[in-house]
Amino acid sequence: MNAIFKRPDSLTDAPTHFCPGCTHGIAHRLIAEAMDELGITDRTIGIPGVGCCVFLYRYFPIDALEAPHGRAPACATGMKRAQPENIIFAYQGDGDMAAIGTSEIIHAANRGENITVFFINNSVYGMTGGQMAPTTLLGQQTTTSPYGRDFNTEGYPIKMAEMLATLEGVAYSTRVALHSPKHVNQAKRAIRKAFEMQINEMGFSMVEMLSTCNTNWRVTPLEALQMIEREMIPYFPLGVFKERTGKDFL
Amino acid sequence: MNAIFKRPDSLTDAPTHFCPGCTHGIAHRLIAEAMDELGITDRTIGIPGVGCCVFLYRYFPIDALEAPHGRAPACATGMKRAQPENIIFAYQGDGDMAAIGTSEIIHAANRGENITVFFINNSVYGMTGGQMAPTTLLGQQTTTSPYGRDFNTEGYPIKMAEMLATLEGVAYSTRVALHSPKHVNQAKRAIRKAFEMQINEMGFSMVEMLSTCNTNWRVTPLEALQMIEREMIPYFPLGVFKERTGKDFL
Amino acid sequence: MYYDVIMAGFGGQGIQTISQIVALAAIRRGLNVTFLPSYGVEKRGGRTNVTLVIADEEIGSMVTNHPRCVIAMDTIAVDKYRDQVARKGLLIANTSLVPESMLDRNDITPLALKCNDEALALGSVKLSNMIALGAFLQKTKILGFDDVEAVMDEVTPERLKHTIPANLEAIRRGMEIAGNGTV
Amino acid sequence: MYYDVIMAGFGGQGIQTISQIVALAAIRRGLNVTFLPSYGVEKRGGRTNVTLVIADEEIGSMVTNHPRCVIAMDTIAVDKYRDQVARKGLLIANTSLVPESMLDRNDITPLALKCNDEALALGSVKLSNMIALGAFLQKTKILGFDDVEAVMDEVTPERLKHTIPANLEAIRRGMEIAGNGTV
Amino acid sequence: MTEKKLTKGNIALAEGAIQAGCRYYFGYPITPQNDIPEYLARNLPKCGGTFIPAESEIASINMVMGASASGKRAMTSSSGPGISLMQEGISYLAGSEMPAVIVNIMRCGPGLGGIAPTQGDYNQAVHGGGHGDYRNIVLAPGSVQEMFDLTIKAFELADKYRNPTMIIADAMIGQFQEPCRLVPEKPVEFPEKPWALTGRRGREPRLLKSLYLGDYEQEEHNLLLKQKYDEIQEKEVMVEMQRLDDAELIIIAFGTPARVAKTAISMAREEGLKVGLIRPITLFPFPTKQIYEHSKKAGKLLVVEMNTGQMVRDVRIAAHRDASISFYGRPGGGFPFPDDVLAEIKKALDGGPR
Amino acid sequence: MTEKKLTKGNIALAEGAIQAGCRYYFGYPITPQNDIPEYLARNLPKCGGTFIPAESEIASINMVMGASASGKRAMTSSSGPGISLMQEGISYLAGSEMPAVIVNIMRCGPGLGGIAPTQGDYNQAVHGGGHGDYRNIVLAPGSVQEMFDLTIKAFELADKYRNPTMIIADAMIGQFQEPCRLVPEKPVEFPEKPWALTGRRGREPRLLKSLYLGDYEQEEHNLLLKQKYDEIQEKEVMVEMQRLDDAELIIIAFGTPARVAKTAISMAREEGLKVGLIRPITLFPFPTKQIYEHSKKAGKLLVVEMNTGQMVRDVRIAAHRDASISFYGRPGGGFPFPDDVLAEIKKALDGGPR
Amino acid sequence: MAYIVIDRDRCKGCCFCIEFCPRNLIRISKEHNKIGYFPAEFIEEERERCTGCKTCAVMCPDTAIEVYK
Amino acid sequence: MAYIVIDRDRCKGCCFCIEFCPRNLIRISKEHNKIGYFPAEFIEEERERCTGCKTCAVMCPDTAIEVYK
Ligand SMILES: Cc1ncc(C[n+]2csc(CCOP(=O)(O)OP(=O)(O)O)c2C)c(N)n1
Ligand SMILES: Cc1ncc(C[n+]2csc(CCOP(=O)(O)OP(=O)(O)O)c2C)c(N)n1
Ligand code: SF4
Ligand code: SF4
Ligand code: SF4
Ligand code: SF4
Ligand code: SF4
Ligand code: SF4
Ligand SMILES: [Mg+2]
Ligand SMILES: [Mg+2]
Repeated sequence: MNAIFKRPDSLTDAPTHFCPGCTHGIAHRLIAEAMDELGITDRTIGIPGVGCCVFLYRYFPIDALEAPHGRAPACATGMKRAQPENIIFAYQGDGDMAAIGTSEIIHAANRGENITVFFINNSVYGMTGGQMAPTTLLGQQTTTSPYGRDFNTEGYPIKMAEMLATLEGVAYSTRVALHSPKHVNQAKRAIRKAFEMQINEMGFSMVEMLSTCNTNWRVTPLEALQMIEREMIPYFPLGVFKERTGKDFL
Repeated sequence: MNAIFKRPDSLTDAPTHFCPGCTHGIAHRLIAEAMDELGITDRTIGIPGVGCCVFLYRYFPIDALEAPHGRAPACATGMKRAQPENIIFAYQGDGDMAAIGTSEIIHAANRGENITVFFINNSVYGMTGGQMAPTTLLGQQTTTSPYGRDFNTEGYPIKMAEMLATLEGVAYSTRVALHSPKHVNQAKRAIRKAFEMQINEMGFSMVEMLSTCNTNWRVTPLEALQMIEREMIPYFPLGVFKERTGKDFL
Repeated sequence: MYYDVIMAGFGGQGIQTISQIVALAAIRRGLNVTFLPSYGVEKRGGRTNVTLVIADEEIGSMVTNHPRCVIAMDTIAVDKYRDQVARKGLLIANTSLVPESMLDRNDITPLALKCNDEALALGSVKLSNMIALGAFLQKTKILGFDDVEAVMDEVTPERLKHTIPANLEAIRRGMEIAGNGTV
Repeated sequence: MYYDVIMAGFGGQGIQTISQIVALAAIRRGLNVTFLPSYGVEKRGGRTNVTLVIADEEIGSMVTNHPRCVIAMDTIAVDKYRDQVARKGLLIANTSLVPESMLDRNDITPLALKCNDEALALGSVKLSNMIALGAFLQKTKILGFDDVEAVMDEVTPERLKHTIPANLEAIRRGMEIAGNGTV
Repeated sequence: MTEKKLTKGNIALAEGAIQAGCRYYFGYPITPQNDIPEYLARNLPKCGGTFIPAESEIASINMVMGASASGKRAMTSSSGPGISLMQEGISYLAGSEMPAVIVNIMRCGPGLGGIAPTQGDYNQAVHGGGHGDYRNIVLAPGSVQEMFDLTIKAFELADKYRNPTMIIADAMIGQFQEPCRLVPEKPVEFPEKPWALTGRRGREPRLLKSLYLGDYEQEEHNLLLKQKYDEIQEKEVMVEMQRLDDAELIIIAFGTPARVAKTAISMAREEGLKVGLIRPITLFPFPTKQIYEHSKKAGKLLVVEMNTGQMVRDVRIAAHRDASISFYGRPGGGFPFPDDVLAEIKKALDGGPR
Repeated sequence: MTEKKLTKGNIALAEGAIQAGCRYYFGYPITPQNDIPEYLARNLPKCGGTFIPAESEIASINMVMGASASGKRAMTSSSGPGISLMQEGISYLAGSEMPAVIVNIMRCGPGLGGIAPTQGDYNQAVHGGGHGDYRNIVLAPGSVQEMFDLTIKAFELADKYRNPTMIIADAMIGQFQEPCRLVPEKPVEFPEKPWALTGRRGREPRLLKSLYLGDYEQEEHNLLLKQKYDEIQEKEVMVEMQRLDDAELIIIAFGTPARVAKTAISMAREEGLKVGLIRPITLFPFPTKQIYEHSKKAGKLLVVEMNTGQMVRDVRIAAHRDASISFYGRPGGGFPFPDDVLAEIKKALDGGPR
Repeated sequence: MAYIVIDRDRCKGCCFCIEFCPRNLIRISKEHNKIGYFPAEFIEEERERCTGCKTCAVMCPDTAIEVYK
Repeated sequence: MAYIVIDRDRCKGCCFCIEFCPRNLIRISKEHNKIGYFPAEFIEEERERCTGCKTCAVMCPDTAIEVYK
């Protein structure tokens, strides 16, 4: 019998440091599979943000640059300009992209940098122990919103995929989720498409993935999956918010 | 005979440092008139960004805080939280708001801070000698886009009023222009409305004003006015992008 | 009077609890205490170490590499701290999990204590930390049973209050074993 | 050989032009030069000051508060720099704009030069800077007319090349007046 | 006597802020100081205060600026990378003479570094950091009690001198627990703030700024600031000194290394070695005079830091010129144990470099 | 001999970058250094380079990081406030051992300050700045020619040591003009970069990072960095020394004050006063040995800076302990004229404080 | 009917008032003012034609114009 | 027909595979693995019921499952 599903070549043997059931792990595998399928592993450079994704280089057998928190899009800009022949991706959490790195992501997107950004939205700062993020849901309790996020003082969760889609330089902006087999397969296609946008020099591509942080949500891994469906998707609708089909910006 | 138009009380006697024909001056007068009409001068605190507006405190007889470049919305946040009974406004250029201060403006807006921001979009960094801003028009030559802004490498001009309007916390986001009597009168109404939003505790209000920088555009003051009509408005459409009519966000 | 002890094991073994008990009891006795949870880079990985220093004078260092006592609740802990125990010091090892052969230093007092087994005998493996605590009290004499009993209520969260009697009994059992010299 | 001069006036008086001419001519002669435009905080306000130091050795300071010469093209310039001129130094003042009464130091050589009037006489008030330059050459002798003539082409932008002959004439006129001692 | 509670350093600091009357906290998380914002997120609302989980450290320091300009006590806290991002803001606070308390629970650097304790940011806090000629007041707590007490002191000093005040503590001081009295030793001082921006009602408008463009205006401003710093140096030095009377060697250390040194000194004394301690509590102002006087007598100094050598430069400058100075440094999360320090003591007493 | 052109300091620096092979510039405008980006915006595209008008200084330094990680020569430039914002990024560059050239054309601070020339950022560049135990290589040009030559040197040193290298010059050095040879003195060196991230094709993956979490990993890393800095200190000092043979007083200054000092020294010598000059060209590595040796002989030092006293601390540490040190500082855009310095020379020779 | 007063020394001669006055009642002065600009001046001769429409004042960036009616 | 192989020591026992296997062919093991978790294990007894649908593998966050057919 043959293996019809095995670990992709673009994933190393290293066991992940993620908490049990953390869907960061699924995102990693999907990216690895996409690199395999597109045959780009040899020429891909990854730039993790700071967050639970920071050890990205342990898991992908590719060149990697550890960017300062939030600055991966700026690092990717410098890198892609310096080596346009290679594929550059950034991998950011919601603290990294939607909080401290707001400016860098918006301007990289607005310039239409030909890079790909994977964005793990788990509605908290996972790595530092589950503090409130700009993406935290209304009413959600975190260590820094102990009484639940209140829009009167903290505003509404920010929708990155939608906001970025308003920018001319963006070729592809989509939101997917990682909580069910169907959604994971969708996510896979989105990741592939995002890489293809870069390969075809269409401009900036971004895939937002709704992801779990069961540890900081203080629920079981399975409950966390359900919370994506039940609490996140109603506020963060899935879909493609922008997709360039030709170099129509020219 | 009676004066039917005179210098508003909320403008000091100081002659401005602006270049001849710079419409920053018109914006200043409109703000002063609005403060007069609303009777808020005594309880208004102004926070200039860094740019040609930095001497704001010379012209308005009000308390003022000189914020670091781009950070006026964060300073205003801290200030308004500390003294909600007072009226706090920031006054920013396009370098200040749309470049270095991108993150601060977006998050102040997203939190729905009950502050007012006046935004002078003159498509260049005026104070430092006319370098390219994120709002610089395509093809526009500046000292750092000597061959004209090219969307392939620098992206499209960023539309702040539209982008901010997408955020839930925003009560009022509008774009006006300062190049003709009709437009100046419209601008005046927008400025008043923005202050009223704050007075009525509706949340974040922002007025983007298309303004001239004839010095760095290297044209005469009158030509500069025409360029607003001919070149800026087609790309930066005027209008109200968001206006909350009740506290409907509650 | 000066005493330092490192208590180490994996998460869930109740290391934090017994070190809190000792710290509080010492404070009640008017002693100075420093309580240092896992320092350095050991953040993830589910291990717990606490360094406690107890003294009647001002306490300088809250770190120590030659503690007078180590309570090691599993093999990794013994491995890491056995060689650090000060000469003539005390090594209490949970030999329900640790092979006795590991306690092979002859310039210290090793106390092989089958904490899990003893705890199980008292009804729950969760009492193993209390067994160790009892032995610690007995061997070091820096605190008495009463001192510990007096703070049990304070350190025990509401939902666990009912476990106090069992805990006290386990402490007594630990003292007993250690007292008997049943090594 | 060491010489320092401050040239000052308001924007449009051609201060930058004549200081560039002097600087370049000096360089062509193999001399060292430093050229310091308005320094410090005077950014806006339309004033121009240039400090030029010319020497045959290495130049240390590019700032000077006792220049051997000041060329002051208007009242503000005289006001600011008159007292700084080194003793026995030279003050060339554009007395078309500056009241002669202001040149009231007797430990320096004041040269009252009606630059605007002389320039106008030659056809354009724009030549006033060249009149001053001529006087400077004549009085200081650190550069000759030929030195200056040789660099005129280089410093003159294309669209103004046609003004070179008039400029040279104005320089000659300035030299003449200064040579005559018509103070 | 008020009861002492076993308290974590970071918590003592956060509670100290509340008791100092700080009602505005703005911050962005970073290990190993998250206890501080987490505690304040829970407790500030209870006393009518405001906690904003800011989008970044840059926003945090500027929100602090806004609240501080309003005449309110405001604070932020962070660690290494976050503190670096605040340097522009801190320089502005200094330039416009606004009070603010900034806490750095130090972790390893450079770069992302690690989360282990260090003292690698001494220079940043005490000398470098932001641009321009300015100084932070810098306090270095050495115990949980001081995390509480010095936080109150930090607010008082910041207000008194209208100057940013930093509290720097290695992560160990932030993370360990000790019995702590959680009430102020004496009533908290609240200086008047006749400069605060509160709306001009019935008075002249006020202005807080740092831009000076007039001829020599900026120089004057810098010299006035310098005067203020000199006054702070004159009046505000805090230092702990132990066993100096007969000391032939003085250890100079702050934070955790000072505590370790105390133990090492006891060990040394037991062996008959005459060793004392100078522990700077204020890093700026630095206990220059104290070090000078005592180094003259003792002759030998041993500086112990959790870095590759930063405060040692200040000691060199402060010390009597004949004093010989040794240095023992453990950077990057390595820390000295008492017997390491004892060994260094012996080395230093046996000679040691100038 | 190649012809010298009257060139502005900032332009010489920008042209130096191009000739050093720098093809990537990322920056955000700030006075008084705008000539640099403006020149490069015009000229980089002509040689196939990339100029991005970045949205901020933070973006700039991180774009530099991305280009530098790619093995390319990259640069940014700014002044005071902008440089403060880069401190996190600079610390990361140091921590992950990436080369980069960062230019600070210094204006007044603190805060917004003014646009006049100062040397108020000495400490930030040389000691403080970002978090963690690291050093920048710091070059201080004293002439337009050095603005050109040292820019090339900066790229070479940055690559050689995989370390961020700063060029700091007061605004006067950036703004004034002098004849300058705009071709390199010798062929530009391009070290191999076997660490560059270029896609793993046919080799093991590479990694650039600054996070070390393993036990003692970070300490080892810090000690290795320290070793590197020691090596730089050993090998790379650049210093100009004048008239030291018989000097009884040595002026120590860099940048504009050093030039002013030269004139003052000539004046002093004319009056028979025996004064010499040590001008550090590298601020880190600092010419410690040179200062030590010569101060031993001369006995008196006068440090002149355009700030309230920053480098003077390094001089104090470097100097022989018997040397007496005076300081003359003009902060905030005030600068010393030659006769001011002459007056200080006389004061110092007449005694002057330790 | 109406008239305007221009603060000569505040005016920077940008010509906006001149451009926008519907009745062409403003011109540039021949003398420069204290701050070195050639300011706008109301054409007193045609004073009676001024409608007091305020257009000039509305456009003045230096708020140098007062309108009386 | 098909079967899966679970890398015991990579598995962290999150139960996703168990939850999503349409045929309930996976369960939690009674012994913990090297890294201290109780890993998932394929119910070998019912091996022939596995369709090779890969659902388990698709959901595994630790890529601990290989599917053979
Ligand atoms: C400048 C700076 N500020 C703060 C931190 C601390 N920090 C590390 S990761 C992180 C947030 C992580 O959250 P997110 O980006 O959402 O990633 P996640 O762990 O949730 O996947 C923070 C605040 C840092 N490393 N640097
Ligand atoms: C951190 C920092 N970076 C750069 C500058 C320099 N700077 C001052 S104003 C300005 C831009 C001004 O442009 P804008 O905000 O559009 O205002 P304008 O002058 O055009 O009205 C810049 C870049 C600064 N002061 N601080
Ligand atoms: S903390 Fe949250 S995001 Fe991070 S690995 Fe654990 S579950 Fe995943
Ligand atoms: S530079 Fe431009 S924006 Fe600034 S005052 Fe002049 S015209 Fe106005
Ligand atoms: S008020 Fe109207 S009519 Fe009168 S001068 Fe002004 S613009 Fe002209
Ligand atoms: S609009 Fe105002 S500034 Fe412009 S010319 Fe008229 S009066 Fe003068
Ligand atoms: S392949 Fe399908 S049927 Fe087989 S074990 Fe996995 S989920 Fe179950
Ligand atoms: S999904 Fe993977 S990690 Fe989770 S229980 Fe199954 S095999 Fe283990
Ligand atoms: Mg997250
Ligand atoms: Mg602008």
